[in-house]
Amino acid sequence: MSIAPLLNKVFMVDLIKGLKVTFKYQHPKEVYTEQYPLERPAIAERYRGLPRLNVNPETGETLCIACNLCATACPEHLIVVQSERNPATKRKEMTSFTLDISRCMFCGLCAEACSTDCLELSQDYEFALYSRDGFIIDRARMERGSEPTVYTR
Amino acid sequence: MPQNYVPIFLFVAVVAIAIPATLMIGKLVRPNNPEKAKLMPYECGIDPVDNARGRYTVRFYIVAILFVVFDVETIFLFPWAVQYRALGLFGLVEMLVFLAILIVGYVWIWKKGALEWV
Amino acid sequence: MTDSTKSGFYQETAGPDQTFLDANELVLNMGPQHPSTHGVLRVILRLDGEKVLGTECVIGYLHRGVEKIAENRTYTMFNPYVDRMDYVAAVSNGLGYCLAVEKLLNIEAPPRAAYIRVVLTELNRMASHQLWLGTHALDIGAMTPLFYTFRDREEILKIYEKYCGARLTTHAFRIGGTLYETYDGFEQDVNNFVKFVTPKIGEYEELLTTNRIWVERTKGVGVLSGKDCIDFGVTGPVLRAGGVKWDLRKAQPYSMYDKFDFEIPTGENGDTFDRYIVRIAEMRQSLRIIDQAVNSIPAGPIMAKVPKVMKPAVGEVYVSIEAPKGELGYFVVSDGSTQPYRVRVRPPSFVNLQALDKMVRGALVADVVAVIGTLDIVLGEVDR
Amino acid sequence: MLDYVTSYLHSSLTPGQAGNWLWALVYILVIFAGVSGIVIVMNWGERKALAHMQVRLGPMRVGPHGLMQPIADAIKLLTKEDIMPSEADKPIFWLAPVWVVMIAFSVFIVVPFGPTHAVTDMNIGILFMLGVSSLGVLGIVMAGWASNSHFPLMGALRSSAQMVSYEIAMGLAVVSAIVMTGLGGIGPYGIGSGAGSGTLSMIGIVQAQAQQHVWFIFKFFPVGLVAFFIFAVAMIAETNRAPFDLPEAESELVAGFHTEYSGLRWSLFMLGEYAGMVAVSSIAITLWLGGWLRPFPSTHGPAINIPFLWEHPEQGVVDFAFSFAPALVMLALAFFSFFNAMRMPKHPLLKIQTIGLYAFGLVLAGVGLILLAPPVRDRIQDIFWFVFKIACFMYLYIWYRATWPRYRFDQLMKVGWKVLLPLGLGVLLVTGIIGLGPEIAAWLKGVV
Repeated sequence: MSIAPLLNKVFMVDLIKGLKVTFKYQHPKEVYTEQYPLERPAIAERYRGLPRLNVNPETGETLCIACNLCATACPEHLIVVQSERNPATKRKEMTSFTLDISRCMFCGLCAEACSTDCLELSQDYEFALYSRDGFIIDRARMERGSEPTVYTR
Repeated sequence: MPQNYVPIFLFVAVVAIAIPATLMIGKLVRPNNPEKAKLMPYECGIDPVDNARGRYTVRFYIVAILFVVFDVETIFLFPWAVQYRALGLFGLVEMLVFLAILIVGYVWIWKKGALEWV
Repeated sequence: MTDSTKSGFYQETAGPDQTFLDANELVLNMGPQHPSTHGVLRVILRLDGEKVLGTECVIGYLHRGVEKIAENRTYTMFNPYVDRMDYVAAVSNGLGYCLAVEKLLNIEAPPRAAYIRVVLTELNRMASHQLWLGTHALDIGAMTPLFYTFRDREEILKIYEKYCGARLTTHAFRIGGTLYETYDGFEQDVNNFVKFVTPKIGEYEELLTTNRIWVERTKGVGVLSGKDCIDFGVTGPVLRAGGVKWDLRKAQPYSMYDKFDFEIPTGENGDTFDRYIVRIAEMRQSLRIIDQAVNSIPAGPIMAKVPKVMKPAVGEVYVSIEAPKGELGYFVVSDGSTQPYRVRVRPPSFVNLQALDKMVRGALVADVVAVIGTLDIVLGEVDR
Repeated sequence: MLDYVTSYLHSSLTPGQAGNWLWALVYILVIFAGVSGIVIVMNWGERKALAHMQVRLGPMRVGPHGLMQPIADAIKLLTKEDIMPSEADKPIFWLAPVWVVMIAFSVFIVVPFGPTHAVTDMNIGILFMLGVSSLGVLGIVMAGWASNSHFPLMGALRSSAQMVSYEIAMGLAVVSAIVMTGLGGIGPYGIGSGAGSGTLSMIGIVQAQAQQHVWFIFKFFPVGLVAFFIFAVAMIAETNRAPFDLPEAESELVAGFHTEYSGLRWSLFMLGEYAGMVAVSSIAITLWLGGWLRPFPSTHGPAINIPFLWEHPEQGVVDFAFSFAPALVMLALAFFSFFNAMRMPKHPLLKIQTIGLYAFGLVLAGVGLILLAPPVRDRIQDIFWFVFKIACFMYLYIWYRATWPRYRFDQLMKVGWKVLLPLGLGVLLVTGIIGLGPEIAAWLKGVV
């Protein structure tokens, strides 16, 4: 063994090098974690969160034309769209829309299939619930859209 | 001085009261719902294969025997260390002879492979 | 599972010269609920004290029937499912599947899409290796590298979130290209990441590479020579650590990998330390590829002309890519309908796991966790 | 009765020596509470320091900066269901944690926090400490065996083999320090060759260092340092801490010998482990780092005499400066918590926590101010330095745990038997030969 590695071994340079790294990171400004409810993470624009049904902002009417493409596109068959033909306009109108988000994998295929930009994945990510019943969401809930949780004491 | 040793018994008495007392207090407040699966020994979620009280590899016993030899050696060194100045050169030589005998044994067990594990 | 323990299973694994239940033998269940089997792997160990006499892997605790699901989904609908096999390298899984179906449909992703795919897959390789390094170091007892690697991996996940809206199971690619155009500042983000992470890799090395405990724990442990690797069908960094210069990105370039300049790091002894060194070197090579790719993304469309309803001609294809863990292959059979007749996945973890018994026989219990860590298995992929 | 109580206050003996059982009991209770307090602080400190080394924050929710976390944990563990495996050996399963705690605390009977601040001072003090602390392994073996489960059994066997292996190296290092205690007198060959005899008493060892004007870590440099190094490695192994934490190696043995323990019993093991860490650290401090002595114990500086503030004619300006250390440390901690309280995010949810942190800072500042007062300042010196050194050791334990991987079992035994044992023998021989250097030289002269 040549002299330099031997000295390194005897004086434990390898171990001290590691100690240096951990010591350096003790500085509070290196802390990477967030205090979640106080600091909320920045959500990207394209985030695929809770699905939402868009409405026409002026009239408040739904954009859905009940074409059923989303229900067809869903790999898990979670979407059920019910529609009725309106005798006056001769158009199909959506009567109910349910989605089981407990099994949803947020792949976004439904939103891609939607031809009117009605169904969209919103940036809402806080929808934990205490029971499974609440996971089957209906049209009203989906049109209301994102409901950020507010923490109070 | 014998009175120096009395606090040991005082201490043991204090601990012998305090710790079981804590355990008793715990018994009053904690729930107790035993269940078969809970009382099973932990085996990574699998039913235990056999009893854990079988015979075990002999290497650990070798370590135990070696420990006895060398720890007794250390114990013999203590009186010499205390009277080291008084015994002087004679004591040092005597101790070197004693250690030499042990070192021969140490080298022998090393060569014999008693310190190897695999 | 408990039945197998009573059906004479152990007698079968005992060698001819060892009688089972000889006084010194201890049968120990490692897993499925064990901190270092990287999921729900169950390894049954036969021990003599601390020495491993033999192992048996029991898998299937995470079986979800992904291959069967594929037979009831259209080609597009199956795409998100492949992300859930090797969930730490979801993008690579998606790339493999998309390439397979594209070959079946006889289309090719446009160059811009291919470049974006390369950037994201190499980022994914970084992320996968970082996660491997953290958990492997944790298995060997160093807890801190885990937090450093996760912190740095987070930057990759942020890029994913901005690009396609999900962090882990990304569903980033579509058959025929990519769905998403790069967002504003994508190049900047990736370049910043490369700059940010390069010194961090040096830091991981400072903590581990020369550390005498780490070296002692990994050198000469779990040796798997190049020949053994080939015999077992083991691929990826494990194979390269055995000294075999085999990387599908070079051997059969896909998705424009032949346009980039990078090296295949190899080891010599095929032990745990070499695998560590190879993966660290691969991280650096990945950064090189990312650097080249992200600064030369060509303009153009990101999606090839794909029929709305995919009905590939009757036939079968096998397409394999170099996933972070090894060769990830998709064998897709079409019967001419909208749904695949059969999809078979060749997962690298599953194949690599076979070598476990050979690597740990005669080693100590602590080596078993080191070897499981170094194989870099993901149980989602082993069990599918 | 009152005489009995007050007579001790003026004595310069430990309660055990004075034969004063009342005060012995008081000291025992204080040590019991004090060590538990150190364990609680250590519990919090370890989580925070470890977290910061790992770029995390650690406990932040229970109390300001998680200050109440140990209390919350204690309540949680107290109210947690206690599970005893059905096939466990019940009496032994019950006894094991009690035994571990009892042994870990018993060691503190002879730990000298100051010249008189020990429960008792035995003439075999260090032998008592080594002997009693090595009984701890019995509790671990009991726990592993009684659980009737594979992982605890393996953990217990590993633990016993590991602890007995490092016991030897530890003993050899201690002997070399004991040899040094006898080198103080002035004899025919100059300083260090007198006929004084060594001592095994803990207080005697520190007094020997004071008399020789050197901490034994610097004696015969680097011999003392090497002996201390051997002890330091062995002591980490003895207490099952990283990188020698094999008995409870969580990645291999899940939790080692206490896999089957839960709730309060488990917490007793933790209490025992941390108390054991404090115990072996205090052995190291007593033997090599000058016990209650402050740094540079023999440097006094020019004598000064300030009325009402400093009236020790025999002590100098350096003593005066060092006497402020306890108060300064407390005030620094107080400043630190004020600083952190100011940096707390302004948020209604954090109002109580911010106020709590200010209050905590105030308490610390109050203690610091009390420590400034001359009579308190003089009396607290020795205890402060001892505890300060313990704190440094605790930090090192945490730091090692955060940084290094874990040894494998055979490598651990290799380090113990093939590195530390020969090294310990070598250090002992070198100490012996250097210690008798003048005599050997004289003898050689006679021969030649």
